[in-house]
Amino acid sequence: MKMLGSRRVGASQVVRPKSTIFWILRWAAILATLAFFSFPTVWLLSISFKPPIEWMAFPPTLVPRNPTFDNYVVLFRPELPKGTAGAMLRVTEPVTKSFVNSFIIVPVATFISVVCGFLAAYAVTRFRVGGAFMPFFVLTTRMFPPAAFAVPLLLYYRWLRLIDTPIGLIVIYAGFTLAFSLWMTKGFIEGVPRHVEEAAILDGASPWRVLFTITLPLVKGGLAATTLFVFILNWTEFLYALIFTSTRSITVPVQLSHYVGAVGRFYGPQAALGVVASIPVVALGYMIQKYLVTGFSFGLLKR
Amino acid sequence: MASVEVKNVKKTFGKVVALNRLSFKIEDAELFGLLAPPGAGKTTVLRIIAGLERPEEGEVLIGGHVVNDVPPQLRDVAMVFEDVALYPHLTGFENIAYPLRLRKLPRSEIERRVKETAKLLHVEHLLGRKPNTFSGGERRRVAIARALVRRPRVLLLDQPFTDLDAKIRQEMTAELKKLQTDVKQTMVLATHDFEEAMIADRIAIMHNGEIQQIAPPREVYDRPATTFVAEFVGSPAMNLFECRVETRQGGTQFLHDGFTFTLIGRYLPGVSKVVLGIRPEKIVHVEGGPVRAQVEVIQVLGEEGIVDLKLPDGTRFKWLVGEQELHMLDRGMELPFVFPSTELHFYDGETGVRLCLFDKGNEEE
Amino acid sequence: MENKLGPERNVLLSLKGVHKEFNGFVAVNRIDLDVYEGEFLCFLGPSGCGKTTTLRMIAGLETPTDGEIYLKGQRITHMPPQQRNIGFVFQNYALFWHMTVYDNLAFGLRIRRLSPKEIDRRIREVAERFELTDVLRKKATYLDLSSMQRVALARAILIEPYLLLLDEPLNNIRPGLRELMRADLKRMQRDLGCTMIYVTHDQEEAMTLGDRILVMNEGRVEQIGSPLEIYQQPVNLFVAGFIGRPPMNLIPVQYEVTAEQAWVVWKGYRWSVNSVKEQVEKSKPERGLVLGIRPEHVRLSPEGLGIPALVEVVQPLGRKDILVLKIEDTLLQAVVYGGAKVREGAIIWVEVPLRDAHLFSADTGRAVAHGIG
Amino acid sequence: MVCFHGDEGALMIKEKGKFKRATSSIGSIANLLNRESVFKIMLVTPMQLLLSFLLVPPFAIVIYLALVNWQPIFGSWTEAPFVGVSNFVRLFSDRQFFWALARTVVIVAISVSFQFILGMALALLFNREFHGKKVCVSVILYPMMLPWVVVGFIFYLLFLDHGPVNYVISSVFGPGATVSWFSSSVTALVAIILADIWQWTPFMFLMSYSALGAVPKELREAAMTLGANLWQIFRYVTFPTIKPVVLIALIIRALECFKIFDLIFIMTRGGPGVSTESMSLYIYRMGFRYGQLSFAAAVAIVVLVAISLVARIGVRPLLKEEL
Amino acid sequence: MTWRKWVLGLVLAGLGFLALADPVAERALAGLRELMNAGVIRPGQTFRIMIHSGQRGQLAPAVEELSRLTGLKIELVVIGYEADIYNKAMHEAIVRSGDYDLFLTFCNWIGDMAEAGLIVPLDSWIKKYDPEIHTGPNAYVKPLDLFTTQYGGHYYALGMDNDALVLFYRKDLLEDPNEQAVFEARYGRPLRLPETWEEFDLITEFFDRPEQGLRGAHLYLTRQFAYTSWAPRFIAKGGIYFDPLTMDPRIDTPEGVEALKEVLALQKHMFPETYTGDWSAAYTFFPEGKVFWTIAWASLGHWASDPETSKIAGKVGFAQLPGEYHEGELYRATPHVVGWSLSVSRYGKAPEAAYLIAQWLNSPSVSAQCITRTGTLDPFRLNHFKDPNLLAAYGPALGPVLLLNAEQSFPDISLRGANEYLDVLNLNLNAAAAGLLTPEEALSQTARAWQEITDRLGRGRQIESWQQEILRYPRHIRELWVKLGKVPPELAGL
Repeated sequence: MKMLGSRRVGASQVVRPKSTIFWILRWAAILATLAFFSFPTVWLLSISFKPPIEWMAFPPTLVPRNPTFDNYVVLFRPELPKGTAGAMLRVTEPVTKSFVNSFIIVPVATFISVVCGFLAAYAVTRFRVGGAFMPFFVLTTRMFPPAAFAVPLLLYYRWLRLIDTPIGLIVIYAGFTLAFSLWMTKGFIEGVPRHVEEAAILDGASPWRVLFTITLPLVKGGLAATTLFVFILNWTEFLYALIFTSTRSITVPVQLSHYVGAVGRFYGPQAALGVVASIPVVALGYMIQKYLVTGFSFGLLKR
Repeated sequence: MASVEVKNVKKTFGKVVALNRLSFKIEDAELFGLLAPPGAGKTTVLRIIAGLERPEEGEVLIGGHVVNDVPPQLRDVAMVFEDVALYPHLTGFENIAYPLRLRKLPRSEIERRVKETAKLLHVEHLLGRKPNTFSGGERRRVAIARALVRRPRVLLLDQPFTDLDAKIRQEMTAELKKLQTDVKQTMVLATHDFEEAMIADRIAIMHNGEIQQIAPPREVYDRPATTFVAEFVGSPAMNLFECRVETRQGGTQFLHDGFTFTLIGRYLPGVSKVVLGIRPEKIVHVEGGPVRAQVEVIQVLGEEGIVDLKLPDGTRFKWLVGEQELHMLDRGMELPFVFPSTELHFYDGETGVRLCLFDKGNEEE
Repeated sequence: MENKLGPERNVLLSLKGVHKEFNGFVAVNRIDLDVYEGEFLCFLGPSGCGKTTTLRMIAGLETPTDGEIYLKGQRITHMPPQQRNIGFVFQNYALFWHMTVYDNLAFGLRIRRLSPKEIDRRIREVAERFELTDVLRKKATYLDLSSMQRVALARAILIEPYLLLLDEPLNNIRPGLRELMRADLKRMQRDLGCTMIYVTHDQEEAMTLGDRILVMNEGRVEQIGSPLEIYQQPVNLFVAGFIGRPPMNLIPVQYEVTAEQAWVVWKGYRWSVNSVKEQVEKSKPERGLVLGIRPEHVRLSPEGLGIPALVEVVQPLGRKDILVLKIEDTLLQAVVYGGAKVREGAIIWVEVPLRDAHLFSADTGRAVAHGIG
Repeated sequence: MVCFHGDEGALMIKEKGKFKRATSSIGSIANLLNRESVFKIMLVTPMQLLLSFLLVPPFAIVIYLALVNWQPIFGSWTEAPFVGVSNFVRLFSDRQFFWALARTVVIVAISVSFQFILGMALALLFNREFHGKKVCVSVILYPMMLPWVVVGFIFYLLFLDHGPVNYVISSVFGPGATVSWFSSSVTALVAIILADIWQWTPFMFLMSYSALGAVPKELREAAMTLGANLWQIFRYVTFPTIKPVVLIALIIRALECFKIFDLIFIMTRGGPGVSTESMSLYIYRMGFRYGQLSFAAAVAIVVLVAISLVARIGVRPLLKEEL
Repeated sequence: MTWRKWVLGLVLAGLGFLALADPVAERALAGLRELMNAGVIRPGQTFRIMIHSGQRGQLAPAVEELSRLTGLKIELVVIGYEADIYNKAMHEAIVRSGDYDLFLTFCNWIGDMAEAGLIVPLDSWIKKYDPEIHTGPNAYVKPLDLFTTQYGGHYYALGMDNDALVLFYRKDLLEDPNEQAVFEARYGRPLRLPETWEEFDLITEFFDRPEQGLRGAHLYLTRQFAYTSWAPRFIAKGGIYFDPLTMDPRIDTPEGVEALKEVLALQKHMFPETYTGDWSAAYTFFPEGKVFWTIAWASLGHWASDPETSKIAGKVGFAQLPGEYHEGELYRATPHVVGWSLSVSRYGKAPEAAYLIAQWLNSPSVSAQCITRTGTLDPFRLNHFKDPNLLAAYGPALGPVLLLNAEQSFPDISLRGANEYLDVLNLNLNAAAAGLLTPEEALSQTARAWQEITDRLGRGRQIESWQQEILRYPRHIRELWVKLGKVPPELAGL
């Protein structure tokens, strides 16, 4: 029998040193990647610890020469620091209110979004309610550019007197993150064997009971991932907050934009606020990291 | 405990007819086997009995009452699913206790019953653990315990031992049989493995949504009602040969491309084509036998061997031989065989239905 | 192409002290093995015994920690799989499910830059043999399991490998079909005359398919031999217990010597083992022996003769029944043929023909004697 | 032996007595709440309420607005004059609209394709085990979680004329080589796109990475034994296998990127001129800066319809295949 | 009984002192008290003022004091970007939430806000509470009252700011004899404060020394304020935004193009931040000594003179903007840009009370105190220029220059749609600065857009408004227009 591969077997032994070069290249690539993804944030952190004189210093330094916490202090007590920075920073306002707002609006909206999304996803997955149309339709809501949708919403909200109220933002946030809630939980619910639920039905459990004592505990992890992911989306949302808040319910990103646009170049406090505003989400992000993979694949990876 | 009756049940999925006017009755405390190849609708039957699917036509009766409109929660039917379906987030104990908790039994009572059932199925050591630490066999046991703990009127077992390895499967099957004798529970065992089904009191064999035969296991094996059953039950499967039949003076002649032989004094009236069946273990190698075949492949199974034989026309069939004869065989040998007339099965060439031989042919007059 | 078993044939592949560790766990423990050209060799063992790892090392998908692998006399231990020209059929077939059957089959040939015409010719030829002509245009995802298996096989064969490795390819297939496919495979191997190594944990499969069987356990080779050898002369308790369905009954027994007579004793029953006394003595029998008897060798005897046993379960299998017998507190399985009329709960009498029995050392597990008296 | 409510009466709902007591918790199932049809409806009701509350009236309003001519400075919007399709006519003759559209498409195209290539490359780089991989993946993933506003601000800082990027350039290529990033359309867009790439490559990475992880090892090994080299394996086996997931990721990213607002708003506000203005910023400027809400409504309708069409043509068949 | 009398006496004495010092503030407080007595407002009621973040430092103490004095709760709502104030205010016009009582906005937006029904005319209240607003020693600097308070013949706002631009320069460099000698040698003319833009450009070029870290100038070409560098040259050359009869844009005329080319020619002597950054760039570079001169709001003088915020404190000079010679006569045109003014929301809880709060903040004494603090509000009343604290903060030299500049300042476009007109102009000029458009294109595109806006808003009404607005331009500009035939004499109000 003629062997097609004979010329290949005759080939020389594998050259081992090649792998060392690969190893070096690979680690170079990995380190470059890490540098690329971490440098911008490191820079932000660096600025947030610099005194005003160093904000714009050229050549710039990565490590602050005279590190200071003033930038963080003024976020919450603008009247505190004295001197040059103090004088410039008097024009800012404490960020406490926006944090309080965000910590009310975002969790509530997230909760509503995930509950509605989860229940609907359950109906879609288990009973095919709405067929293929409904989940798709819900996904399209995610595609509306906020700027476009804000136009009519503004008039509608004015009629409902919902502008600049936490409830108004909660409804918007809950509504526009529904798509993710639905699609992510859908992926997780699909991972629950139908038979486990049917076993419970045959054991005599009512549909609600099945949902709450069997399905819910089983998708707990996924639900946590969804919740926290939606939390991130809501926490970082900017445009709706910019348009639909003014005095009472501004959120952290809007506050941030006030700082960014404020008089003078307050890079230090602006950076500090950026850092503070990112901490909750990044922390939560790490908590859900292992679920993100399954959550983002919308159940497509299970085949 | 209760009897179950399925009357004229029809179920279609899209255009596929899964169940075509199915009827059978399961007696109280019977172990009923439902044997069919995968995809033949066994699971659908169980799900219809459980109430998880609605039949399009026909009725399901449990304990003599029509339950078509009773939701599954109220039917008091338990089912062990093919994939076991234990509650992954609950411990062994909580899994078994779940149906009891739903019924709001007192704590002490629940504990007593769970322990009792666990003992019956030898799973006491699993009560404190989560299902993901169980082995395949252990999962089945716990699942059965969960189904049994509330003594349902009917216990449905959907291919309960499929993915277990052969050794454990055989063990579990034997145990299930013993359990059934002990607890006298109405059980339906659906499986595609005839060896598993053989422990049942009666077996129903399904094919294409229809029932082919309902009979005790031995009868199913000895007198398969159709060619399908004949081929499906037994390992290695029964050899089937399509033959033309000619009724001759004094007997019936069977004409196959690979052989021809005559049965003296037996008649098959009214058919011209039959399917002739013989189990591989019943074939006898005799010098001067009418069927000559060539040895193709020899597969040794310890004490016995399966020999693939080839007829002159290329038709292949199997022969099960003992150890002694096995040694004498070699590839390429041509051997004569006899199909003993008492071991032959006859089926209508068109419909595949079992035929009876008559000692006297009708044409004789 | 007719192949004969025998040592005169060429060694195609040999493993010399091949050893594999994963983070300190020894998966394969210094295996030596020669595989002959045209042979059908089965690796048999429980899951996790290292058989698949061995196979993967032969294919080049894993690198041995130690030892060398030679193919046609050439050292290939570190050669990448692409250059080995060894076919591999995976347990789940690993078909490229986004491709048609045709593209799957053509994959290896296209890599080898054969002309499309030549590729087409070869595929048609193989498709014919494997009865795949009708499904060539189908996407691999939509095939049934048996076709998938054939595609996987055909794909591996098309590159005309020196050696074909199969990793439990029949695992997912239902019982009835499995037997058919098994026979097909065997016939095909005979026809093509190619060398195959077949990994399985199903002893029946190994028995029916292999020219030789290599029984592995915990990374070690327990026994290599022809199916009958392995069935009739298991070298130790592991092999004895692993081969045969239902498994061999293994009964711990005492060894006694009285007045030149050697006995094994169990629950007041005693059997003479004079004929194998020499071997038995060598194995330090004072630590105990294990009597092995296959269920199919357990005989029913007329009432009053032999050992009385309670029938716990009768498990009919058609042409034979498996009986689970209880003798005092010991369970014993027996196979009876031809529909014996045994009822559950009855007392029957059985005898254990020593001619078919095996003796093992309880201490080392090694076989002491096969067939006594 | 365990036994309860095992009598024949247990099946009959109508029958009183024992059965009712034994299954009192289940007995209430007979009432509405637990009937399957009711259950189904109740599951979707919260979502439907929320969505119809949020979507239906605004849709009515946006259509009305687009058909009238109204700006806040004209007084009450309910009395605005009906102008038919003239808002749409004006839209289709507005070059800035088309520029904004084209610009957005360009941003999406460049940004998403870079994200795809980089994400895929990274996924391949990380598709094998090595020490410290978990930490590396964490580092790669975090930009995705930052608020857009923060990302915009960070990149604004980086690309300032006296910022670190220019510093690096000047120290490598000399002071003359520095670029005033926000001074021209192209360089400003580069900065914006870089920011977007920085923030969202992790997403593509995450999707590709998880998809790659789900490709059965055997597929690649099978290709190996058939003689395929690394590139051939990727090209013919790995990539086609993960294609559906990657496509979904691409579509999601494209649709999200099309909405790009925050980054530009923070970094350039659309400037210089309108040269970095995206669709969202254009709508924002027209609707909210200039108060031309009618015109903005017309733009909104066109954009919504266009996106739905794109989604319908591009996304739905894909989803359907996967569903 | 007796201590009550004592307390009453003290309060009255305090009020009397205030009244003596500032009748405007006193009347405002009295008015608020009256409203409270009448039950229109109650103690503890919240009043919100929308302000820009740059003003918080200036207004917060005053607001606190007023809260203390009245028992009302007065809050400042800070908006980050000044352009967003327009959006937010117009939102309120749509939304009518009643959340705001006062808006501190660009004065050229009051037209839009009034037309949108957002703010109420103040005429009657001014008559009632502050009849001498435009007279006496505390009056507004002329003609700021016209720019910052009125629209369509009604009072709609109270001015809070004087935003006539000022030329800030490095006195130490300009007056350095060495430099003067070198300059004279090179250009054949003396180095002195420029009279014309041509001179300005030469000096800019002269002092542009990038290698020493000093750039020639910092002129705004930003997205928001690009027109502030172009308009003074354009107007001084005799340009006019619109034709007074047809409302056709007249910016793409030779004057306009020429003015823009001049500005753009200076770009090579400036940091790119002039058009990539925002207005605060000047507030960074100039006090750091990185640019030779800049044209900005008076508050920059304040920043640059404060040793705490500036490296060049004491070295800052203040000057008028240059002009152009027409037939031997120098015409200077100083843009009045922004001009924060307080207007009263129609939807607030108590507009009259809100007006009174505004009046209190706007009153001579309180506003002087506010402006003394660092921020973006600048002296706009005559008394401010006599306030010792304020003068100390700004430096003695700034006051007279500011007054001088204000006199010849011209307003931003303040028509209905002013925001849109100006934004379009800005973004095109900004684009031209970035080199995306040629000067001609930038101006002609603006002109086209302006035509469209005018048509949309109603040409007839716009013409009427524009003719009104022409009258607000300083007399010498109007004379120039008439002289050049841009405006018919009968419309020039001469």
